[in-house]
Amino acid sequence: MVNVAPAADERVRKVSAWKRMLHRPELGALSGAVLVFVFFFLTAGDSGMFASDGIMNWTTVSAQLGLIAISACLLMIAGEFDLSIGSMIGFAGMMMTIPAVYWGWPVWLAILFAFTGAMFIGYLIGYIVVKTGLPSFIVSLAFLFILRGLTIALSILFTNRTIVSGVNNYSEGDWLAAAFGGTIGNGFFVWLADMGIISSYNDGTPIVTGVPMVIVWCFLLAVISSWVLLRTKYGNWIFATGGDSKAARNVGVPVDKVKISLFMFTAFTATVYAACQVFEFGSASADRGVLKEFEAIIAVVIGGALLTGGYGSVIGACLGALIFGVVQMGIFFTGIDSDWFRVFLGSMLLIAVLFNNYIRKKVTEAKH
Amino acid sequence: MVNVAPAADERVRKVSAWKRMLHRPELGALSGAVLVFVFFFLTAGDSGMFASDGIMNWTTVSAQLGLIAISACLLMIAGEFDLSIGSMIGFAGMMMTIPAVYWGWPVWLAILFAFTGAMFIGYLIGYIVVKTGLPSFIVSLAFLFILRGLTIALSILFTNRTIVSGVNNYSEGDWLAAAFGGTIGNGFFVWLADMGIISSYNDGTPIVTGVPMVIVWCFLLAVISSWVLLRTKYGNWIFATGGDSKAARNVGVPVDKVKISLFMFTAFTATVYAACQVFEFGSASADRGVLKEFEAIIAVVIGGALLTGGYGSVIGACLGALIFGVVQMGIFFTGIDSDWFRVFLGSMLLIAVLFNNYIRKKVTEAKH
Amino acid sequence: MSEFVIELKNVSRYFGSVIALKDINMKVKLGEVHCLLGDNGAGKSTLIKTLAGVHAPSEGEYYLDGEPVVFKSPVQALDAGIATVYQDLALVPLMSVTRNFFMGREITKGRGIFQRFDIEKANQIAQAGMAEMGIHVRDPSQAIGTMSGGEKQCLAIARAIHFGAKVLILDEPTAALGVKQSANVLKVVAKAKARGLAVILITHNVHHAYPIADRFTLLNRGQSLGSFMKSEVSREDVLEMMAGGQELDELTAELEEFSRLDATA
Amino acid sequence: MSEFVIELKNVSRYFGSVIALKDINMKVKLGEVHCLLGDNGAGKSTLIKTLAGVHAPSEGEYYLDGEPVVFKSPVQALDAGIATVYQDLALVPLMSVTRNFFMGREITKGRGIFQRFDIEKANQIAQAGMAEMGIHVRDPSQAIGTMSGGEKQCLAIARAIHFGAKVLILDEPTAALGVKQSANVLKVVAKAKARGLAVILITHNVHHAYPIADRFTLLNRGQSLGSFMKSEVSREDVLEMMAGGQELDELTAELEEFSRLDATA
Amino acid sequence: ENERFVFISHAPDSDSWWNVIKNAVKHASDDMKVTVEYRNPPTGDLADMARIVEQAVATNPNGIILSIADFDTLEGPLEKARLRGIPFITMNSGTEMQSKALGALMHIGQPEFAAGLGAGERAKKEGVKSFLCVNHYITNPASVERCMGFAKGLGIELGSQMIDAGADPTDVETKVSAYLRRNPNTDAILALGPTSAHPTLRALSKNRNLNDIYFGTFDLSSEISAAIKEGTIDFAIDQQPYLQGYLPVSFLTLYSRYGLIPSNNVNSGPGFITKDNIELVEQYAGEFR
Ligand SMILES: Nc1ncnc2c1ncn2[C@@H]1O[C@H](COP(=O)(O)OP(=O)(O)OP(=O)(O)O)[C@@H](O)[C@H]1O
Ligand SMILES: Nc1ncnc2c1ncn2[C@@H]1O[C@H](COP(=O)(O)OP(=O)(O)OP(=O)(O)O)[C@@H](O)[C@H]1O
Ligand SMILES: [Mg+2]
Ligand SMILES: [Mg+2]
Repeated sequence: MVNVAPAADERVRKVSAWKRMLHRPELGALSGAVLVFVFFFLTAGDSGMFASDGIMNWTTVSAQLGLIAISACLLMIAGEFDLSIGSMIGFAGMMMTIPAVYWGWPVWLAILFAFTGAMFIGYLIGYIVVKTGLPSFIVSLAFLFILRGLTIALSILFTNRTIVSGVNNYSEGDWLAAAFGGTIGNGFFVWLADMGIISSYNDGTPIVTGVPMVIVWCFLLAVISSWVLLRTKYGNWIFATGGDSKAARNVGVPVDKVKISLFMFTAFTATVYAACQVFEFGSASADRGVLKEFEAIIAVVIGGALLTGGYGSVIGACLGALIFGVVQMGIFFTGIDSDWFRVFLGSMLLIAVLFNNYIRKKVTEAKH
Repeated sequence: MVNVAPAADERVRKVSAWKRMLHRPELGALSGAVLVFVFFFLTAGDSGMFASDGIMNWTTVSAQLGLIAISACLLMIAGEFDLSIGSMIGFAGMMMTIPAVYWGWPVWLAILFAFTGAMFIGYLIGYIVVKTGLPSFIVSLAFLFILRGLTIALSILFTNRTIVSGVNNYSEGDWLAAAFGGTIGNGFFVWLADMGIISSYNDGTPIVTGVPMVIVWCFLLAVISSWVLLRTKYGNWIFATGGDSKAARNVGVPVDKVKISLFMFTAFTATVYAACQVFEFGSASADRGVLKEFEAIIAVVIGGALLTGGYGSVIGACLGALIFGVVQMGIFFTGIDSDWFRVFLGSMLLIAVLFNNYIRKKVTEAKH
Repeated sequence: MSEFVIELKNVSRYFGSVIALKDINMKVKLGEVHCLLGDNGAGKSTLIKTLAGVHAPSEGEYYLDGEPVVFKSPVQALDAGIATVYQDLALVPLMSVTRNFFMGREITKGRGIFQRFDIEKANQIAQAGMAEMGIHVRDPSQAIGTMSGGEKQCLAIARAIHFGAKVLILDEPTAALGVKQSANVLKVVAKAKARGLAVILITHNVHHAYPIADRFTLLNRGQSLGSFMKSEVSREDVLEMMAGGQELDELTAELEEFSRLDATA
Repeated sequence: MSEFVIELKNVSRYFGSVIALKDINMKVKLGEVHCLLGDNGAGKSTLIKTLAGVHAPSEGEYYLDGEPVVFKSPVQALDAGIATVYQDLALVPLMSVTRNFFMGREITKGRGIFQRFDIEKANQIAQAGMAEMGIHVRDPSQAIGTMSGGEKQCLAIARAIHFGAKVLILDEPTAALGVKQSANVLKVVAKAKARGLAVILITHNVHHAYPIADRFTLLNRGQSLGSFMKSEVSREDVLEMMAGGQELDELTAELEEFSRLDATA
Repeated sequence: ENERFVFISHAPDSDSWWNVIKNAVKHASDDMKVTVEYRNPPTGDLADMARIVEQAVATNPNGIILSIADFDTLEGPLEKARLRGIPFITMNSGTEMQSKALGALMHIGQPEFAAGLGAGERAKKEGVKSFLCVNHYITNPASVERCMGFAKGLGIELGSQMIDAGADPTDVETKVSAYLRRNPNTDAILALGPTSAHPTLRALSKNRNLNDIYFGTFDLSSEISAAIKEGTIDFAIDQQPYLQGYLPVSFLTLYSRYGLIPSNNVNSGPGFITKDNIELVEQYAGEFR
């Protein structure tokens, strides 16, 4: 065996580690996030946006979006879309609420039922995509309609209404429901309030009582997914599948299995999203999750992933969700007339991606 | 110069002209359309769906969608998306209504103003996409928000309401407004009714009085666009741009100009859509066109175009619009419980594309 | 076990109206280098894609170790020990050198849910494999898309050699390679043959084909014109076969004309 | 007008941390075939992409007809009469043979708004151009993506030749070609030279390079080792240059070893 | 002086009907010299609305005004407002009981189911036996309640008499005429607002059965009032949105300045507008009504 090339090579210029770091996809999104934060610090710094409950507010929104952005990101890296995420949120919510409230199932069983059902549908979508070779855009779009329709039709069929409330009467004390609807770190926040670091209500309870589970879920899934993507065999398959599925198949990557499993993963995260919402608000409704699939895709794309597949980062997608969430909630903190909400949202998005892109180009020089 | 290869080549099998025809992208969509029609013939044949007014009913819906599907198709073949179509419809409607109703402009001038404004915005979107190299998905999405926001905010600013009606009081007798809001062939339909070919009301006026201009526009644009795409230099550039923009640029195709002009064309068709609706209904409203961009993309994809660009057909996109329109309206003729509308719509879409795909595979044999 | 590891009987392959292969018969032996010759578009790549499980034969049978097989996908062929370097290389441009090298065959460390892709070791193996071909990779995390044509080809070859078990198929492996790299590839082919592998080689360069091959099969416009042992044919015969078995004299005459043109210039 | 149609002065090109070219000087004359030699990854493709306007030089100057130029895009180079066959061919797989041939340079008939792409004539020209390279196209509306490697390459070459005006750049034009097709390409290059065009040719095959070239420039690891007239160097010198100017003896020795191995087999 | 209130609705921001409320809020805030920030979930997702309530609480305003789109969803966020001591008034949809349970100062609005029920009872008197409910916003629970109330008032099952019309006028028009083609014996139509009422009017006039069908709608617009005058629309259910915008702002101002608050809830609707009382309303439709 010949020796490995020497470390020093006259064909390599010195480039600072800092610049090298900025090549990573997620660090482009980071610059966008910094820009957004600076903006809101200046315009809404005194409005309570950066007080403890304000922070919890936009963090929750971002985490919720981040949850589905993570799976949408993996799927997009593998070269596919899932437009049924939003409808799946509504459907999964009904799948766990109706059995619990109307059929008298224990709540944990209803939750498991919803997860099983949702992942089966995810499997079905993936299977159709893989077997027929149809673009996932169109297949999952059909399911966007089907699932939203089923949510409306079945909830009317079983309950005669499109909103099912009162779940909290059943979920009290249920161990699995607490994993979605509860909060953690309550003691810590009490301590923070006692120390005067965060403010508290008149009765002494801290203004923020704990971290909602949705943030925990988002954080956990982000770490795990990022690790899987970058460090495991399966992650390599995801990149290969999206980069060139023909080439990947030719060298033995189980492209079909990768795709199907990722469709199941998006269904999984949609169900987590639904469960967190159901057990936080105590109700499921037919309009839950409308258009969330697009918000997820927006977050992923802001996060630097390519729509054509093969390139992207989970951390980037989470940063994209953060940008989107902060902009969305931040507007309300600035007190801008809500007629201008969308104009503002669109402009901020555009500025964030343009800035992100500008920074990236600056540090990497034009590749061509 | 060497002689051209002889016509007969032992390396070519005989394949029937019929099979060869079925290779064209639009003929896949055709089979889907046939399936849909057969289905509705069987389930709703006696419901008036195929009487003259029934036909006009779903044709209008399809033509309206076809209008924007045509431009979305060309743009998608060139490898880009425009998600701002729907918002542009709302915005263009306001751009022609507010000057005409509140500022006292002649209606034709207001219409020209709207076309100019919309196409300028299209130019802007294209320019940003081309200059920054950002995915058009994200840029046009920002404009989806911005334009919808502007529509709401500006209409409230100028008129204090989000729905502006009474346009018909001003547009009466305007030559340009008639090109969008009127109908043609009225004499012909009277004749048809006199001949007893179509039914008429008790007072003798035919049940369908004319072909709405939106159908005429759709037809005209379909013919012209198809001709441009298949028969001109510019059409070749569109295919090249979407097929491999790097290769196209390397051999001298003005990729940027092609893309920008197509963004302007989508803005143009969105404005035609808006004008037809404004002068038919006599009002503009801030929520016109919501989600139409996705319906357009659906139609294009059903029509056999590739989401990744470089392949597709205008006729296919129109057939896609037809399938979508017929399915959408057909359910109301079949009398299925409307709670199930979306389930039905999604399932029919899925079945149509699956069938279409199956037929295509059958006739072309697996390519690999 | 049969004498021949691979045997094709009357294999044809159609693409719609195109007849790419017609009634091909072919036998491949372990420890032999089998060279496929033929003009552009003769069907060589289609033939080896059929062997590699990318295309299924439209007609005819495919025997592996004397058993009839039908590969549903390239994985099955890979699992059966057939490694292929495709003419289009089957590389993913956006992925790094190392990730491409181990794509589909990742080495791991750790166990259970902590099992992970062993990047450091993979980097070493990939770099060493490339160095053996004569390419010194600057940085194993460089994206393949930014590498030169020859560098890409060397990566594809190094990968197939690393994972090749029984049969190694090389479709124009030296097309984009420099003199040094080509020599290295031929050296590696010789080594593989010595290790007892069957090698199927496609090349348009007689100087690469003749020294190393044991058996030649000639394709012309989708049909086989027969197989020949090296002992039966001379270098000039092979050259003639490569040119499609015709017009050769005319061509050499013309080539000489260049030299003359050249001399007078 | 200067004696040299193209002149590079101290041109460098960096990609992030990668130095692909460093201080290249080069002169190209009309009516001459200029051959670029060098190992894989030496920077040949990068150099010709710089000439063709795909990359702008990071440093240094580029003179065309004695005037300094900066091409912002390949169109400008094309318009200046520089036609290029890229190593990756710049073909669109989903488009037909004819559409690829005329991409960006469509011939039209009719006038005004009825001006349209003249498909019949274009088909004829494309088919004839391919036939000249030795490829007989079955059907000019076949998608390029389904054609063989050599067929694709011939199309790219035929296209450049058809539209080349002053300078013709060919990046490894014969890499995937059969013997016959290669000879045809060389013939066409000779014709272009006779017509007074400047031709820049990259190849790893000394048998293709030596008979036709007038001047050689040798690149090594991104740097130029100088230019030589044909009269100054022998075929063996060129072969040595191609192998990167080193290790050649060792390699020939090894190649001979194969033949021996071969004889004993 | 210059108190800051937050006004939160559940409507997606393309809903034109809420414009009247927005106008009322603007007028009230000018009159009272307070600032009112109007907010709504852009897509109409009620869970998003709950987030906005939380966010509003975080900015510590002097008071909050909101619609009870869904009791359960809003319970948690409003708990925080109560703990902070931020007073709030509920308006528009939701019931008085829910308002009380949430701890609101008072409720100003129209219970949706009851409004539908009243309309249904009215229609029953006219001998209506079957109807079509044109729902342009089917994913919103309140809209379904209106249709259900109507059916209940008629004493029949809703069944397949509600259509998912979508918001595009062409779609609404064609869907209505398709439905009527299929079910020619439909007695009545209930439109849920101007978005569905305008195209439905066109569909009817094209099909020449404007006067045969008993036509009721929610809410007012200039077209609707003109149609009432002509007699093509038989009634419109007016919940006087202007009141729902103006009153809570003025009440909250009075409450935060002087501690004054009415001791009863205000039912701003349902009021039925027919040919008889149209004159009054006509002039201000769309801006004040
Ligand atoms: N998927 C396909 N559809 C239609 N025709 C095809 C397809 N694949 C290959 N062909 C045709 O089959 C013939 C054989 O192609 P193949 O790639 O096997 O040639 P080859 O011998 O490898 O040529 P080269 O030496 O140029 O690589 C070619 O003429 C090609 O156009
Ligand atoms: N966009 C890029 N980014 C980073 N490195 C690049 C890029 N393009 C080329 N390189 C590097 O520059 C070097 C020169 O590449 P080039 O393609 O010019 O080589 P070449 O001489 O044409 O080789 P071959 O004979 O194999 O085609 C290679 O090592 C390659 O990895
Ligand atoms: Mg080949
Ligand atoms: Mg090269």
